[in-house]
Amino acid sequence: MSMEKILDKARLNDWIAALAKGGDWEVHAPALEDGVWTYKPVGDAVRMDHPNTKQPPKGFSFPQREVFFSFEQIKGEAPRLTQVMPDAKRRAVFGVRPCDGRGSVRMDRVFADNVNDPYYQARRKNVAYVGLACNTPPAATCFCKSVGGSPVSTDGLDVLLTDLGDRYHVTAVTETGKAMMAVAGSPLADAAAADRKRVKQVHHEAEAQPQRAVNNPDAVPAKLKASFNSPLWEELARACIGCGICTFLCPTCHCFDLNDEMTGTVPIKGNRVRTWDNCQFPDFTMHSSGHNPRENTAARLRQRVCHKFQYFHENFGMLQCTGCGRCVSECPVGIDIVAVVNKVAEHVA
Amino acid sequence: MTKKRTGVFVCHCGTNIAATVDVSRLAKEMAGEETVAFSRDYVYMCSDPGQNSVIEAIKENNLDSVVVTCCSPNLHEKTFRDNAARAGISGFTCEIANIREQCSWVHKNRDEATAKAIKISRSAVRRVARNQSLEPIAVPVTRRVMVIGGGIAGIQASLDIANAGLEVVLVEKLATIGGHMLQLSETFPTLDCSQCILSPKMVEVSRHPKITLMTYSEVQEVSGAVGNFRVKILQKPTYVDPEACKLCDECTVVCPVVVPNEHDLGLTSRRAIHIPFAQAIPASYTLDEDSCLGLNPIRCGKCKDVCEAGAINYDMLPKTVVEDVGAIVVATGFDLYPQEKILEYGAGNVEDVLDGLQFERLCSASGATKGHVLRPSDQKEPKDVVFIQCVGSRDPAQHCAYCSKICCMYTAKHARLYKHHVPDGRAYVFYIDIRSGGKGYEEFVQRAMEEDETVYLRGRVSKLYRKDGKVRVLGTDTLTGQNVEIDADMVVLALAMQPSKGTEEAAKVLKIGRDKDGFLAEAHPKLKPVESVTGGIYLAGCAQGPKDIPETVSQASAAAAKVIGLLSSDTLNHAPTVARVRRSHCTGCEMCVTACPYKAIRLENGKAVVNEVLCEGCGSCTATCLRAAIEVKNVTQLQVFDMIEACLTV
Amino acid sequence: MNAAKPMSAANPMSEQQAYEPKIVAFLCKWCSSAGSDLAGVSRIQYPANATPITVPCSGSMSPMYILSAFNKGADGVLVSGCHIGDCHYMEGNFLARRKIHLVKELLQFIGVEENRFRMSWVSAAEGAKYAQVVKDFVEDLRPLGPQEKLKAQRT
Amino acid sequence: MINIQDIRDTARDLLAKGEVRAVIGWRAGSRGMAVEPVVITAPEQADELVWDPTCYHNLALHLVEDRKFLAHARKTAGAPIGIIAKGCDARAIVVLMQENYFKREDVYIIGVSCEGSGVIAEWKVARQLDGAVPTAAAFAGDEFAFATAAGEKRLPAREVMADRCLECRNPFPKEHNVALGEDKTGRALDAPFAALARFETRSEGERWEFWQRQFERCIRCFACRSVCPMCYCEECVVDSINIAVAPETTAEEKANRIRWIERSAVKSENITYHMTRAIHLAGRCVDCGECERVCPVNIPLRLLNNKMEREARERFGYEPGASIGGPSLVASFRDDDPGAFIR
Repeated sequence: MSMEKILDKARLNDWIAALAKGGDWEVHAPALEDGVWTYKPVGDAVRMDHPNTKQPPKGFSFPQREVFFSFEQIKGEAPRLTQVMPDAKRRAVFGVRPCDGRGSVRMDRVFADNVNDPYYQARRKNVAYVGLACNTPPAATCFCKSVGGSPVSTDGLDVLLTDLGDRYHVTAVTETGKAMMAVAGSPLADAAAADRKRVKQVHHEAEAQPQRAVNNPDAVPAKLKASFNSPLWEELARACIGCGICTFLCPTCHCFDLNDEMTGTVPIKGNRVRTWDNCQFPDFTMHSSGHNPRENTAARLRQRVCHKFQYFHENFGMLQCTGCGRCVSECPVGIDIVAVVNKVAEHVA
Repeated sequence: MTKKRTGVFVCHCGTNIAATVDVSRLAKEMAGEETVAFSRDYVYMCSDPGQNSVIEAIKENNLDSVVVTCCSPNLHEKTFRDNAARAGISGFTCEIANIREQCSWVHKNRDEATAKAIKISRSAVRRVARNQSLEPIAVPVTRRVMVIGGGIAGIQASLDIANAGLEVVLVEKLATIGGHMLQLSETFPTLDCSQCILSPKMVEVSRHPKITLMTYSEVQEVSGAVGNFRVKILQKPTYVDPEACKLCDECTVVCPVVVPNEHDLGLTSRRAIHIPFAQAIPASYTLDEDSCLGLNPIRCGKCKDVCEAGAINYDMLPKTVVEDVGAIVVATGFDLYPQEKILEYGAGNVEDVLDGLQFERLCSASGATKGHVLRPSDQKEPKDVVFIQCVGSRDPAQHCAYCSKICCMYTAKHARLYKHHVPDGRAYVFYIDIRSGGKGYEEFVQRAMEEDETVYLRGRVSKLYRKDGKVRVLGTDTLTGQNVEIDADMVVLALAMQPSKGTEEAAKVLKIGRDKDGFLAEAHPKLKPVESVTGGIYLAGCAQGPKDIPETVSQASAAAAKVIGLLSSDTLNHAPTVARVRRSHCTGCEMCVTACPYKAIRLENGKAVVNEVLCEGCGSCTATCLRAAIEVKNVTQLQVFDMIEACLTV
Repeated sequence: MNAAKPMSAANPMSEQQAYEPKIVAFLCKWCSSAGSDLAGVSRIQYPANATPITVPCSGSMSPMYILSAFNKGADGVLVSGCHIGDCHYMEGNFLARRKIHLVKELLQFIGVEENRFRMSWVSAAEGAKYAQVVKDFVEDLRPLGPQEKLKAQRT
Repeated sequence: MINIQDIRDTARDLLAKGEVRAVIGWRAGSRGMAVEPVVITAPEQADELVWDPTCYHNLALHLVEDRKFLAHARKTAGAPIGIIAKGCDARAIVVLMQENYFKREDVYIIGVSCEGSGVIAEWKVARQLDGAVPTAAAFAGDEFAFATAAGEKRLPAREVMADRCLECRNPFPKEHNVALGEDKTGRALDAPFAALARFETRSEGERWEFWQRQFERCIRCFACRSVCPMCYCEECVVDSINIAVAPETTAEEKANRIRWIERSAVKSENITYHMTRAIHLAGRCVDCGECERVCPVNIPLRLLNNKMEREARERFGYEPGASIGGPSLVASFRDDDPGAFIR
């Protein structure tokens, strides 16, 4: 069976139905609700005309809230713990943009490379990403190319779709992807030579679209390292209001907090819960003494930028940022990570 | 923070609680709480052995806090807090869970009541787990007292307090003290002359070295709290210097303005410059600026011209006086229910229909008719007089629901006085019931019927109107079932008593509660009958409810005793459950300062600071603060949060 | 759409009968708590659904208490204080009236049933009224079924 | 029409004379047409300042940030700080002063009138421009002018103006030291509270269905409170740990922060958070609409705040941001406040 197929747009729903039925996949795709593009379980018709979803698909493997275990404490006895594992449902996520596919690669590094996070892994192994290449002009905030990505990258995806007008070109990237395509049956037709040629051209054109850029990205980690004490951070963060948009919408931010949520019962019962945390919140690094090592927005902005462009690189040999541009477009005060990185790098040089 | 070691003591209250609540289960459930180190139930926790067992348990189990699940904290909170203190722990780490009034007495289903009792008790356990050990705050007190109202209640209270050695400021709204009692002719059940027994007391007030008398004055503003009130008083100008006035009465002779005399309830008239009555205290004239032609020599000035002593001063100004006192007695008295509201009896428009006080003035030797009972319309001696009881009283549909308590007696008195003045006259009394509880009262009424041959008719008067120079009274005698029709020369209505206007004003200024009828509310109907709900403010006389003179005097003395007790030491214990500022969170927005009813919070260096003496712990600040920067000790938001959880625990 | 109806329709009869509304009743210490004491002294029977929490004054009611009670699963929340003019602390209930009006409006605005929240003035002399307030509240809450809108999901 | 040079001259002058130590304003941003807030401290920086229909930000927030910055650095302010303020910004400044957050003399308000116009809603512009990417926006009377790759495009102000500006009652900064532009108070393109009134025609069930969808979406990034000048608390009551610590803060206090809500971004906690915020803003929110603008998941937060504002106005005769000396809404009362809802 060929790795490349053609899918009539009108038959996309048939494939999805086949996945649900034949492959026991719960299929999610972008839906526009109250003006927000969100991944939703597929209802009637799937539309994939989204620029990108407001939130990356990160939550499929790393939900904002995850119960680790429940506990019960009877007075005078040892607490009883019961681990709570994620359900084993397989989820296929359609319409993932290449930047977010690359985000997933980075999340895997954190939670599945050296560290074995059973919750992340249990979810991750059951998620498949059906990507959608970006072959329309990029948004003003996109900069995937300069951070090593591409509007047609297959990193982290299981399948890549490319919009060819009335059809999708469908490529399997992984074995899972192949299996997903295999259950499709008739909706997926073999790609003809012309289609292959066309898709190459489309990809080539997409990659040629101009984007904003992080200048000389290879040099950035070292420059940031040298910038740690730069007064520039204060200036750059002057407008920062300390909200959590940039990191909560980031496809690669992975910091979390652990809390016990009580259920208000007798005997005492509750759940140990992991929730996303946010390095831009003042309480993120708060010590119980009242001392806060990252006591201002400058320190916190620096942390975010350096984590993306320096620390992650030092730890995993790649930039963490995938250039999706969410933190730029959604920042209430226009703090622009591209401008910040470039300015700092320029300053150090 | 170390975990509390709480003892829970579940009271059976005999069967009052135990019959409905499974007390042993309750004790067992409480033992399961994290902070509970000891839990037991007992038949009567408040008994001596019960209390001792609590002390023992505290000592043996090293407890630092106590929850007693029993009756209302209004009853035994003090008992158990004192008891905790006896065991060596702070009384403020003892809380009451009310599982009797709020549970066992109002529910029958044992399972439901037990479940609710568990929630109430758990709530108290969780609260006490975060209670602080507090000690009462000692507050220095001002050992002076203000009495508001110069009627018999105020006079009696002032004398009793002053005789105990405390300074008293007696504030009276009118130009003289004496109140309504001074308007009365004779008093039941002894028929002794009212003025004769009252005026010596008035004189005593005026001469007492410990009493400062402020007449023609009104309380305008009260701040502070028990032990330390600050009262602003407005002294209205009388335009006459009492020191200079020789009481020669020349001024009234020349005064061209004639107005009805309030003291005689309009039965006589007075001049704009006047002395209310001969025995007025202080003995001085008052120029009533409302009726005077203008306090202006150009417009009139006759009184000033004629006054040889030069006592009259048109330039006298109102004066605001500030007095610091430790306690206040409110004795602002009653008014009669307005006759205008009694539509069925002509709304005050039928001639020769009088109210009880007017009749007193008719009988009084100092009154309009010099003690002769003459009817106002033609100054003839009335031969048929109808007295109607319960006018405006006991009539929830149209007027007052309550019984005015004294009308049965004074109507009997009126009938007798009338008969003594006009032996050949006929007195009729319409009544619903005769309420003559009191020493010698029943005998007094019997004498009215038997010796003075008053005709008592059980029934209401449906209507009265003027007919052929008389007042036709239509009524029913319910005992015979017959309609009664009397052509009376005069009718006297025993109007209901209502709180005086001054009482209403005093309640507003002092910010003390009133009951549904507008009388001042006592702190407890049985156990704190002379205390208002505000500490340091006491009630005496008819401002609190209708009562007769002996009862008024008793209550005034009782209020005086309370005041004397309160001010018997130099300091007062103030509850330490006051607001506390979390300075790290305070931004100085001043909302708590605005919200505080006691002005107990101020800003200092941009942060709120609580005056613990003024703070009453109401928590208005807590609810207003947006950042939980101010909380009342031992009722913190965290404690309420825990209590909410306890109430909803499953 | 009326949220109350599907709820009662969805629940089988047996569950409906088993449902007992859980009420948190915030009572001011001086009037309403004393009023509830009087109900007890007078042995006036009323449903056991409302668990009282005595607070110093209705004026001390932080809106957070109300929201928190719903968050913790209360089916209904009652706030009761002294009648206007009778506040032991003089002005507390005036402050409460304004603040709680806003909370009540907001609850209704987001679609919480009006009958989930109630405020009353109950004086120390109104034992019978307190009992009636609780009785009425329980009756009004019954058809609404369990409060799920604001209740925390902790699983 | 305000000439940008007037704003720049005013700021330059104030800085040059040392009458202010800094001026808070807007400058061109690096991403698309939107400007960004800036704090300039030198006269020569005045030329960076801009004034256009993307000046959405309520700059009063940056006054708050400035005070916090100074407090943190234990510095005293010295000269006042200058701020360019629209009508809504000025109202916010008034509330902050009402709450003693600043003294009047510490702030130099350079009022700018919106002159019957207002700021744009980016999403409305995007819808109208149909794919064209605007790189700059300018006021043009009843229109806005957008620079795009395909040349200037004009759109009627009515079509792309932010809702908050359409409903604005006070587009002129009444509280100011100097004011630029014409006072066109009274002009409201939409009736005040128009959107609220429309929403309130929905049934209880519909309202709940709507709000639960909104609140379910909330990710608790707290941008709404971060962007709000009124949310100046050192620490929000819904944050369950003790951030603000003073020397006298005891271990017990640190341990005893209440967890009114959990950190989990789930419906119940999100609702409690947003209701808490709405209640805490009652009588304080000046309807600058920033919370709604910045919400990444489009929760219509103005509706909640408008509801409280209208209640305050209609029931209590209270208008936020009207006077520096007046009492706060919830710390005060009137004898005749409505009480019919109480049994």
